[in-house]
Amino acid sequence: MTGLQDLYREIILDHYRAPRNRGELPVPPAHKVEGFNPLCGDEVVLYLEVEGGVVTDVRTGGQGCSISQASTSMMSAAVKGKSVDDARTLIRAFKALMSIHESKLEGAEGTDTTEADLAGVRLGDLEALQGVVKFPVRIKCATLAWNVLAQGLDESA
Amino acid sequence: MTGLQDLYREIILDHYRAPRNRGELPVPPAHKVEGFNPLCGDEVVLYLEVEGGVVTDVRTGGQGCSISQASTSMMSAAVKGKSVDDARTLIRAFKALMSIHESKLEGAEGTDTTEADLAGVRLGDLEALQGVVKFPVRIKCATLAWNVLAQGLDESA
Amino acid sequence: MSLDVAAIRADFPILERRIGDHRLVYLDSASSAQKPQVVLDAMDRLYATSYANVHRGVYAIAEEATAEFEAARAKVARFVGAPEAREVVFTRNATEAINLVAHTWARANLGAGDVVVLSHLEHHANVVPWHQLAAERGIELRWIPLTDDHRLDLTGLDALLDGAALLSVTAMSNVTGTIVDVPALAAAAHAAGARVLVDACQSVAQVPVDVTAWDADFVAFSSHKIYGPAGIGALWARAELLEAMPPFLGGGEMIRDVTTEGFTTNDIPWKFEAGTPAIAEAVGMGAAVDYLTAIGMDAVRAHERDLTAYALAALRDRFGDRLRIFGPPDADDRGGVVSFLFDDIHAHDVSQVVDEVGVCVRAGHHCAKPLMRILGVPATSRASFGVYNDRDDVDVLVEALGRAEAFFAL
Amino acid sequence: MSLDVAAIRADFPILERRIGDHRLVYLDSASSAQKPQVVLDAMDRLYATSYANVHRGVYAIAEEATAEFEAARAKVARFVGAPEAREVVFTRNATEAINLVAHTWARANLGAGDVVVLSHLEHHANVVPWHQLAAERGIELRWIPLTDDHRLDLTGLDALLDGAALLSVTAMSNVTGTIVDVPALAAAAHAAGARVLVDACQSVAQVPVDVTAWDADFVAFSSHKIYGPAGIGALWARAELLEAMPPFLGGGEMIRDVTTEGFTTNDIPWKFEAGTPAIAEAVGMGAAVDYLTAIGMDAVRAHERDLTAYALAALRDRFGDRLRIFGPPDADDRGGVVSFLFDDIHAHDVSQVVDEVGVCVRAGHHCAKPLMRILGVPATSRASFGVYNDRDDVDVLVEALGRAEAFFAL
Ligand SMILES: Cc1ncc(COP(=O)(O)O)c(C=O)c1O
Ligand SMILES: Cc1ncc(COP(=O)(O)O)c(C=O)c1O
Repeated sequence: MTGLQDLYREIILDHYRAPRNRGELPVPPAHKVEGFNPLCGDEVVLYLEVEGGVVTDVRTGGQGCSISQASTSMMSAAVKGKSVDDARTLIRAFKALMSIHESKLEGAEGTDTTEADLAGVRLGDLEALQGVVKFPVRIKCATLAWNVLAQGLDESA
Repeated sequence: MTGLQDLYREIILDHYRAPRNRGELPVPPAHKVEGFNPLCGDEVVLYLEVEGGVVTDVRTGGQGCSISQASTSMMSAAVKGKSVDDARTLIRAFKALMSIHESKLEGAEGTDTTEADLAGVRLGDLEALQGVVKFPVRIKCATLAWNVLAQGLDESA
Repeated sequence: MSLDVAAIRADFPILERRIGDHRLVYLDSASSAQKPQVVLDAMDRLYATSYANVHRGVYAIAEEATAEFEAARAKVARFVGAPEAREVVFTRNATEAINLVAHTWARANLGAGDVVVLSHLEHHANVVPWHQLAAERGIELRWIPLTDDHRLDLTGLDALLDGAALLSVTAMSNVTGTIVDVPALAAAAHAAGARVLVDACQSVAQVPVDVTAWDADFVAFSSHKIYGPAGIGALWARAELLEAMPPFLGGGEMIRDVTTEGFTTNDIPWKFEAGTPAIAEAVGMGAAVDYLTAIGMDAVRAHERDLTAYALAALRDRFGDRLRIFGPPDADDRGGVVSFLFDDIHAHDVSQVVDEVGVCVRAGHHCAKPLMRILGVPATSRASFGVYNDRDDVDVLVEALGRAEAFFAL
Repeated sequence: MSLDVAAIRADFPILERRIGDHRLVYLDSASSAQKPQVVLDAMDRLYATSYANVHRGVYAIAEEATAEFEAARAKVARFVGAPEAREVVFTRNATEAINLVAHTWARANLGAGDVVVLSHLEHHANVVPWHQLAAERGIELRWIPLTDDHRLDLTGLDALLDGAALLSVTAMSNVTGTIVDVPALAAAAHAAGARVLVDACQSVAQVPVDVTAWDADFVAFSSHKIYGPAGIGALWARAELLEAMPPFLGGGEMIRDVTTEGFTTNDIPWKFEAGTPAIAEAVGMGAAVDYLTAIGMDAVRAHERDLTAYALAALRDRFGDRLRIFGPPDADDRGGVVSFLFDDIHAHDVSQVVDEVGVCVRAGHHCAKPLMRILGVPATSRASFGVYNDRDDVDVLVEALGRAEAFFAL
């Protein structure tokens, strides 16, 4: 099961089993955003507290497969306390990690994010998710939380 | 051109070149009916005068291929002066001549006209049109005038 | 009556496909069935000998193409017990067939406050068109609820049907497998003055369907679930309804006359078939119908019932309470579809793991999100059976699920 | 630049067909083109190795089918110069593509008194949907008239476009072959504040099409005219328009979420693709696009132009005034379509007679009855050319027409 071990790294299963930052935040001041994967019904709910250009708190809800939920958990840990700008850079870096394959699946013509742009960004644990790119259908599971985050940051701006 | 000679019998070409009963009748007392072959745009116009259960006069108009126009002409000659009942029997007999093939083309399940019913009906010249059944697409050309007649008789009733 | 599965498997070229070292165990026929060689051959033969646009040309190959296209319509009509071939309208799929009714019959007949009755089992194809009509016209939707074992709960049926204009229900759920008693529902609906639309998408593949015995008004289904090509489906409806309905899409073929001022419509069924149709696909659907008819739909039903009973028992034996199985417990009440869910492994992850050993099962909401909410789950795994599956395939599935369970165990 | 027609002919299995003692001379590509073996092979290969429903399964063959389906979309997008693949919506055919715009964009934006401008060249597919909208909503239709040689008469264009919401025109007539100057029309329409829909059904098969250079808003076409299978076609539209448009058919695939209360829609293009699509046909359309791209659309255009010029000259030489030929006299202004009519032989009869020697020409109104009325004829005969035709075919046609003339001579 080499392929599977690539997809389901230990750290992913750990986030899946023990998701970080589960819960809700009072709205307002927090902002609530939801996203669905129309394919499989995966659902991500995000509560975002943004103050002075900083993501001061994050809570997550929703349900879905190990990949979508682990990605949500890892994302929440990664952006909590970060500036909105850094969070946006992280979104772009994560999607770059996934994007060649996502766009291939959708028949899109590539992405405008240049590698150079993101060279300095450290993804840390998130890199564990790169095994997903070998399973194109699952890329949408991994990116769902990040799309919801992007929407949340736009709406809290 | 054996096939073609079967389709284009001399008598058909004669009716095509010199159509009988071309013209119009004052409406009312006459009744005007029109029909189209949606396939090819063949058009038949019929003026029917029905009095006391008898088709006292018929005039035809329209445009189309040799088969549709010859059939119109032959039909007009055949029903003029006939009782409405006889005209209806003629319609059924003519459609029986064509119908196995028409229904085959349309995927229908056959016809409810029984052979026995129509055994005594004499089609005369009209039988020249039976070569049409070898050319399924043209059957609709041949039957158009008869469908218009049927509609006209219904509406004048 | 039992199927010669080995012989049938040989008819399906894709079953020679290997996934890694494993043979393909295709258990997703409820989503789309595989195609036997005879269906592919029928389409290739048309393309290689008689392809032309239909209903348009006078020349020989156009006549042949038209005759084959219309012969396919007649076959499809016979397959579902339609009294006349002209009552069968070719559509892209069942979804378009249902939308056609919503856009023509329903928009001509329903207005604010009119009631359409659906059930909680419905596929999105039989939900969203009615939501659209509700948003546009203010019609009211009512829902037949489910019993605890996921059959329709008919105790409140009369109240639901009271004043209803249409009852639109599936004949077989694509999630729980539930077989719905269509004749009883149709009788009740007609007694209440409602028309009856049946989503027969799953049934046509698994049980003998007779629209006359059902006493339905509209019946929708797809070719790709009955081993024919995708891209074509059918709406059957009573001739007098079709005659009275306004047309749907406008264009070639559906017209009698067109001027700069307006247009008149062609006879049924062509009135509803605008533009160049899926010609080879209709012929392929006809060939699929021939294929199923040769096997015999009674035999197909017996086969599906047998596999379902076997699968239900095998899953219960192996996984007990750790695996939730949806739908009626008795295989007599269900088609060849088994949805299930481990307590703590997501359906998606299960599918992924069993795919490693060549097992194709569907994971997700199966286009039935209202039902998912009622089942209280975001998604299920679903195994579904076709004529090419046998008990061995079920055994492979059970074994693969065992691996998945082990993989995700702490 | 000239095509190796002998090599191309070998790609098309149907061209081995014989009609009696005669080879098939297929001159009806404007109605539907024949299919090269590579297109049939692409579909068969999918069915034999990777067929599954798309966008639904996690397992390997479902992933492969989805990837092939979406790759086909990308190919089609590139073929017509679309900036993004997601701007291409798969439909059944061009007819459905135009109806989709009428049902979504137009019904969301047009009301009583709003103006849609058409031309007298239009195919029923680009007439009837607007008649339907006129009857339902009271929109006003205006018509761009024709010059004596059947080109668009643009002298009154500004007045016609004044206050118009949409200009919807063909890029190439399927009757007269007239090539329409789309960029000029689009510029005028946009200047007047109107959107532009182009019926590119004929053009995509014969000239390089670039929706961006055209500066159109919506472009409709069919696979079966570009040597792909019937049953699939496409609507290209600007992403921002597609995003803003309400959905069309409701069902699986086009949704994001569905409850018993309502639904939300998926992203474009899937938002407009309800139900199981024509999967193999999309792949076949992609293969057809590859086939044409390999030949080169500039070469195809040169070939069509050459055959048209040759045919126009040959018909004039042989029949002089006895044969009326429709459309612009210069082949530069027209695609590979020649409509003609003997003074006193009906088009239907001509078709029938030439069929005896294997020549397939279309007879009828070509789904353009408003145009027929303007031409003052009930029907025409029409010969149209594909990549597999050559001057020999034109010679055979001329000879066969001579026989028809003789046969019907008094
Ligand atoms: C100019 C034009 N528009 C529209 C159509 C309709 O195409 P389809 O029948 O593939 O929808 C055709 C083909 O018949 C055509 O030639
Ligand atoms: C019960 C049911 N209804 C409708 C559909 C829709 O069928 P299609 O996608 O072929 O339109 C399906 C198949 O997914 C189904 O299972």
